[in-house]
Amino acid sequence: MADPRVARGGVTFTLTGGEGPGVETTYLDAVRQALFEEMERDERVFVLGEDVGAYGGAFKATEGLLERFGPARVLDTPLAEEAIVGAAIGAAMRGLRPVAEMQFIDFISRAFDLLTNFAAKNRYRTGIGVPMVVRGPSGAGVHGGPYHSQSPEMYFVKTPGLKVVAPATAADARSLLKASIRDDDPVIFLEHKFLYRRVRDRLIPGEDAGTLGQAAVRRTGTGLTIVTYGAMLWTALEAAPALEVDGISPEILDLRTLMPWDEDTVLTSVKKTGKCLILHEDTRTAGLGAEIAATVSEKAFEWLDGPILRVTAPDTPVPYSPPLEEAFLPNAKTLLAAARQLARY
Amino acid sequence: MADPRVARGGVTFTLTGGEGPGVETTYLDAVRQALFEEMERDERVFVLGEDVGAYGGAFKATEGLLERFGPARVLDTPLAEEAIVGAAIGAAMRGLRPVAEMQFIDFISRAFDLLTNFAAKNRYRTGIGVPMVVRGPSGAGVHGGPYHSQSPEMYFVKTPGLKVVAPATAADARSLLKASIRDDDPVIFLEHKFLYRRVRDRLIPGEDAGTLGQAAVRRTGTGLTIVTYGAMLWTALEAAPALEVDGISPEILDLRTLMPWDEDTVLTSVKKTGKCLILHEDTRTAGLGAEIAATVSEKAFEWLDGPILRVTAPDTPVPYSPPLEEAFLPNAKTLLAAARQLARY
Amino acid sequence: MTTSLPTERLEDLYRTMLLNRLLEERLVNLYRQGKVVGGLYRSLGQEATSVATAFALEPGDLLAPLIRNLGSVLARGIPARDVLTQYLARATSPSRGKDANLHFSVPEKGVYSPIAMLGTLVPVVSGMLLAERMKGNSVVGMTYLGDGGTSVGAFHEGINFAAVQKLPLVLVIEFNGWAYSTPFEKQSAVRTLADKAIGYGIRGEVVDGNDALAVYEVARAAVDRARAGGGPTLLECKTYRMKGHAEHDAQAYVDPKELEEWRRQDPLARLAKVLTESGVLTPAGLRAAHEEIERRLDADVAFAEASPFPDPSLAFRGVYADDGIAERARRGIFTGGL
Amino acid sequence: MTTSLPTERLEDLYRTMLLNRLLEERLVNLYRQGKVVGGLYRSLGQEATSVATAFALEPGDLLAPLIRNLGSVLARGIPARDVLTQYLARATSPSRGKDANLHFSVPEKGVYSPIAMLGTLVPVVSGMLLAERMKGNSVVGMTYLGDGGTSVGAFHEGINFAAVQKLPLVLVIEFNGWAYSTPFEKQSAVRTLADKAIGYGIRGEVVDGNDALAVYEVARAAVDRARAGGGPTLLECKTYRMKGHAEHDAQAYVDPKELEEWRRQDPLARLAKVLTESGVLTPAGLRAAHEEIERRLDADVAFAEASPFPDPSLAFRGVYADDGIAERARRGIFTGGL
Ligand SMILES: Cc1ncc(C[n+]2csc(CCOP(=O)(O)OP(=O)(O)O)c2C)c(N)n1
Ligand SMILES: Cc1ncc(C[n+]2csc(CCOP(=O)(O)OP(=O)(O)O)c2C)c(N)n1
Ligand SMILES: [Mg+2]
Ligand SMILES: [Mg+2]
Repeated sequence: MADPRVARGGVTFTLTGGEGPGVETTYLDAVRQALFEEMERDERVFVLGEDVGAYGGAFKATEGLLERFGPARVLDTPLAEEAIVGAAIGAAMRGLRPVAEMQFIDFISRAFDLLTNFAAKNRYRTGIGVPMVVRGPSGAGVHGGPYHSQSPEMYFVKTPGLKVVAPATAADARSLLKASIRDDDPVIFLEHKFLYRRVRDRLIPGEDAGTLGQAAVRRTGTGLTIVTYGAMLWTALEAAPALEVDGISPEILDLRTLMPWDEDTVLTSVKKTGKCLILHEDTRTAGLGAEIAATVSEKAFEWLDGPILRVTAPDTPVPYSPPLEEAFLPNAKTLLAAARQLARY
Repeated sequence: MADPRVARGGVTFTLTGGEGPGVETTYLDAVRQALFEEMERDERVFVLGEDVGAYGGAFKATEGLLERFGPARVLDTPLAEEAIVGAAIGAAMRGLRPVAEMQFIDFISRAFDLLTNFAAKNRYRTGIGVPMVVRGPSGAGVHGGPYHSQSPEMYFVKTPGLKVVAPATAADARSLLKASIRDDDPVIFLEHKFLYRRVRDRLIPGEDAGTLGQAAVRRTGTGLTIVTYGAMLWTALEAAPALEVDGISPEILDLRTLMPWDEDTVLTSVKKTGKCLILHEDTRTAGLGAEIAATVSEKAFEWLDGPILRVTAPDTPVPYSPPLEEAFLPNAKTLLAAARQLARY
Repeated sequence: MTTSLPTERLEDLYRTMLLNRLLEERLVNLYRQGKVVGGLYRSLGQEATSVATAFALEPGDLLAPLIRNLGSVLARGIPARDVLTQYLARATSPSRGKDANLHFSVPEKGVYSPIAMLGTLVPVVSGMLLAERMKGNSVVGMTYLGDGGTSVGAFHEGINFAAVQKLPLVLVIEFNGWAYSTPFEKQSAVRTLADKAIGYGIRGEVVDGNDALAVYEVARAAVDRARAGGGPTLLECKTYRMKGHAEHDAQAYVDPKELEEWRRQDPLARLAKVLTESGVLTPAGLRAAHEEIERRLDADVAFAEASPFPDPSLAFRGVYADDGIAERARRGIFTGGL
Repeated sequence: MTTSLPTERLEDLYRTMLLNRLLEERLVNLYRQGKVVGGLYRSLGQEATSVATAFALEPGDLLAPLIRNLGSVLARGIPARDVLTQYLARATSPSRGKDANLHFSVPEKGVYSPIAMLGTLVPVVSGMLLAERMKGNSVVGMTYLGDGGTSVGAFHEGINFAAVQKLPLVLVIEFNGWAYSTPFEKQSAVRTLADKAIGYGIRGEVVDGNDALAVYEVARAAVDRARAGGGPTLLECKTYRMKGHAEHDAQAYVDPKELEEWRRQDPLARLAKVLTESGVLTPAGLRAAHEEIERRLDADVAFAEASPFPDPSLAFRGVYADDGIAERARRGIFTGGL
């Protein structure tokens, strides 16, 4: 059975490599650091969820928080996502900054009504904001099967009033979780479980929050624009050298925030390269790629030298068995085939 | 306070007019007829939901069914959408053909988990299909406010395993509800409440089911393709004469089925007109317009003479007060402005 | 008459229930004139349940009503004109026309809007109380749920969470016999909804919901217990929905005899009787109260009818703290009705 | 020994519980060798609860397990190799590699897969029973829920629906003290989960979940009552989770003394004791059973390990009855890993 890491190309999952200042920190530790530092900074911040206390969370993202901040601010809840999210909404409406953990992001489906009908619409209807974060492990690649591998971003990107963040690097996991906690609106924060222990950055503890809504140009190029986010950033970076060899120099954009996504950076890049390819792990139909393609074809039509292509998962649930999951997940091969076709225009 | 009908142009909401064979039937009666005739035809078909029995449903779509088919096949349920949909799923898995009513489609949010995680994935995971229909009144235009006006289609179009149907005419309401009940997969059937009593067709009782997945060309033209569905079809038809005057002859496509949507008909039309405009009542970001625009820019790029434009509601909840709701809903004015801009290419 | 309420509070209780009823009559007139935008949800016959429970709260406590709890928000000091402007969808309403009827919040008064999805307030109000406890405040929260609403999963998850956390929550179950057209025997197999408290390890109470003084006493005990750290109470008020689910519903499914019996249990008449018999109020006092309220309502209705509808541009504002986000989705783009 | 089970069924009960345990030991070995794809969820110490409840069903009845109810599916005639191939994610498994562990359905045997979201089986199995009643079949349904799972709203909506409809449902509540790392006092404020039955107007029962014969008798009574039209039963089995939530969990949060006490309550040892004392089985017979099962498992494990992984193309099939739909989304398009 193939090691998913190999299956995903075994690239070096870091942008800051071995050198430079700061401490080498995994994506998972970056999440924990952000929670720790925000709870230190602001006593209104607290975490709640299943097994987040003594156990430190199913993935250990909240480990050590109970010891430092005590049971009132690190709340083990019953097995009830609607209670977790509902309590977070109410606490946020009364001035606190709750961070609710979904043990796996798949279970956010149980709180869909409260998120889309209560949290998302509250400011618009009543003027009362709901500054909360719902975070959890998202995405596939670890053979979790149909219920521990989902990418639910579009259910929330689709819902006015919510923000959606999906970091691809350890540095962003920390800085954008901080920014999400400080944001005045409800944020769905998608941590990619495949990256938890696979990606690292050298981070300086205590560094400040980032800014939501800004994409990062991970690689500058002139031949074609690849727009992606989450774990697929690493697939794009893995494919880049091969494209370079073909004389196609890709510009790789990491969206980081999915709602509101950084239209300006995407349009600027596409106007430069004239070609746009979107890569995401989410299934194809009505994925974020659709919104980006629609926006580009609406606002950058005159600059396009070729069709806008999407490289995505097929429209199926996430299968469990390794060969099936590998067939489900877009990879560098698929991306190269698409990029080469697009380059021919 | 403006009458929404006037606000929507007061067009003649019928395609078959006064003449011709058959009985003049409203969209609402067409729904009721489909239920009645399918229950007559197939004893496996039954309806369940809140107040569907003696009361005949909040909008009277199930009126008369109890008298004809009795309480076992016309089931009043507790106030619990997850119980309603869950029971429907289980009954479908054991060979029946349940039709579950959501009193307002907004409440389908309460059954989101069961629909997207149980019904949608069951065939893929276990080989057992879930032939059920979840139907209810969708859409705005009647001052229902944020919780009685929503267009939830994309939450289900986004979910592999579900089908989504949204008829715009009385004839389709009947023939496609029949087709949905006979379909072997779970179907979300969106009835537009603004059309319930406003649109009519001359229908011959007992006529057979239609076919899912096929768009209808409601108006042939050569100047530009307008892709729409649901109540917005009537807005498109309302705007057509004015466009004709401008010398822009629009081809108007009514998708009817949103998942799977009729890619072939859309691409054929766009390849003919060279211009594509999508009109929907749903909010803009990640609406179906995004998927259509993405597909067109992917597969018909060489045929496009201009950008793909979307005319949609803004990214907000549906406001309640008439002037706000009118500002929220796309109308013929907005459509004309967009079509005229596109025509300039 | 046994009550712990002092005389002036008793008068106030009666006036508030009367205001509930007279304001609703004004709304009915406006509805018949086609001036109410959307539906009108009556509370006729349920005034004691709404008003007397809310009366048990202290300043600074929280209350989240459902749309039938008109009396509860009046008891918390929400002016009649706010309700009128809401139903008329005017710019002067608390929601500025963005949402309907009792869907509005006034945090300064501790009043929070429900959403349509029944049951969802239970976990949300629990979260509010959790926050207040974390802030060190002794705040009690009260919210409502109908016999039908108790079937919703959000109620279950919320009340269980409140029970485990021993939160100071008073959940008033308004048993009025119907959920739209659905009779209780199709809603649940239990006799007494308060029995559900046993399954959550919390206190359950049942009271005659049309006896304002009795309702007040149990509600007061529940509020005091909650504040003292005794945890949540399921407080079931047995009452009856005297009108259809909404004004459009002729309630053909209701046995007229049953309505007639309950008419004799009218909570306002019952309270007037005990208060006059016990000398708290005189017949003249009742009339005076009635006239004064009607006079005020004349002004409130006039104000509401004279109020403008909101400016269309409001439709595009307030989705996010940063209005730029929703605006950006519109910039140069064809959305809405222009 | 008091039991209504005839001798050969008693032997069968013991063999099935033993198979549950020995099969699980094989799975542990495979897991340690890295051959199990994903997690392994143990049922050690809970075999009596799973097996003895499922034993109360008749042919044609329905059973929907959770992932810890290995013994329940074995009792319903699912072969060990189906479980092995599932955990090894092979093409020969009932789900053909599409889903994990006990997430598979075998309708011919009336066995239906859970989904991960706990509580959701309650309304779904209720719907199955509603369908069978409409078809005129006398079918009983049994499903399971942990102490943690009872906090989920779907349980509430489903059991209330079953109660109102008087459906023949036996809902086994497996009280094993923990929900992952969460102790029961953080899960609920009640002592006995069966008390929740009161709030739904149905029958509640509590039994020592490690006493196979006792579990069988209450389960049997609940199944008979259900079949006779007596409606649903909440059957709480008091047992204990002897291992971590899954094999990766060292259960550091569990008091070793508590584990030690429960080890003395091992359901398999207890059953072996009564059966030998009462002469139903001899020590030699126990050994023989053990050896025979191990021999069979050798073959089953070999079969599973020799089984191929599914063909990648299967990933794209079976979303809809018409495979064309999902295929169309791929035609000429770059999806998946090619
Ligand atoms: C979750 C949910 N489903 C459906 C509805 C539609 N609905 C509005 S009120 C109502 C009946 C409510 O009955 P009950 O809870 O007894 O309150 P009452 O109207 O009697 O005060 C229904 C079904 C809703 N508001 N919420
Ligand atoms: C709705 C939902 N939320 C979260 C989870 C993640 N999860 C899986 S098992 C588990 C603990 C279950 O505890 P319990 O119900 O007592 O069953 P046990 O594991 O003890 O058999 C959790 C939290 C889930 N499966 N479903
Ligand atoms: Mg009621
Ligand atoms: Mg447990």
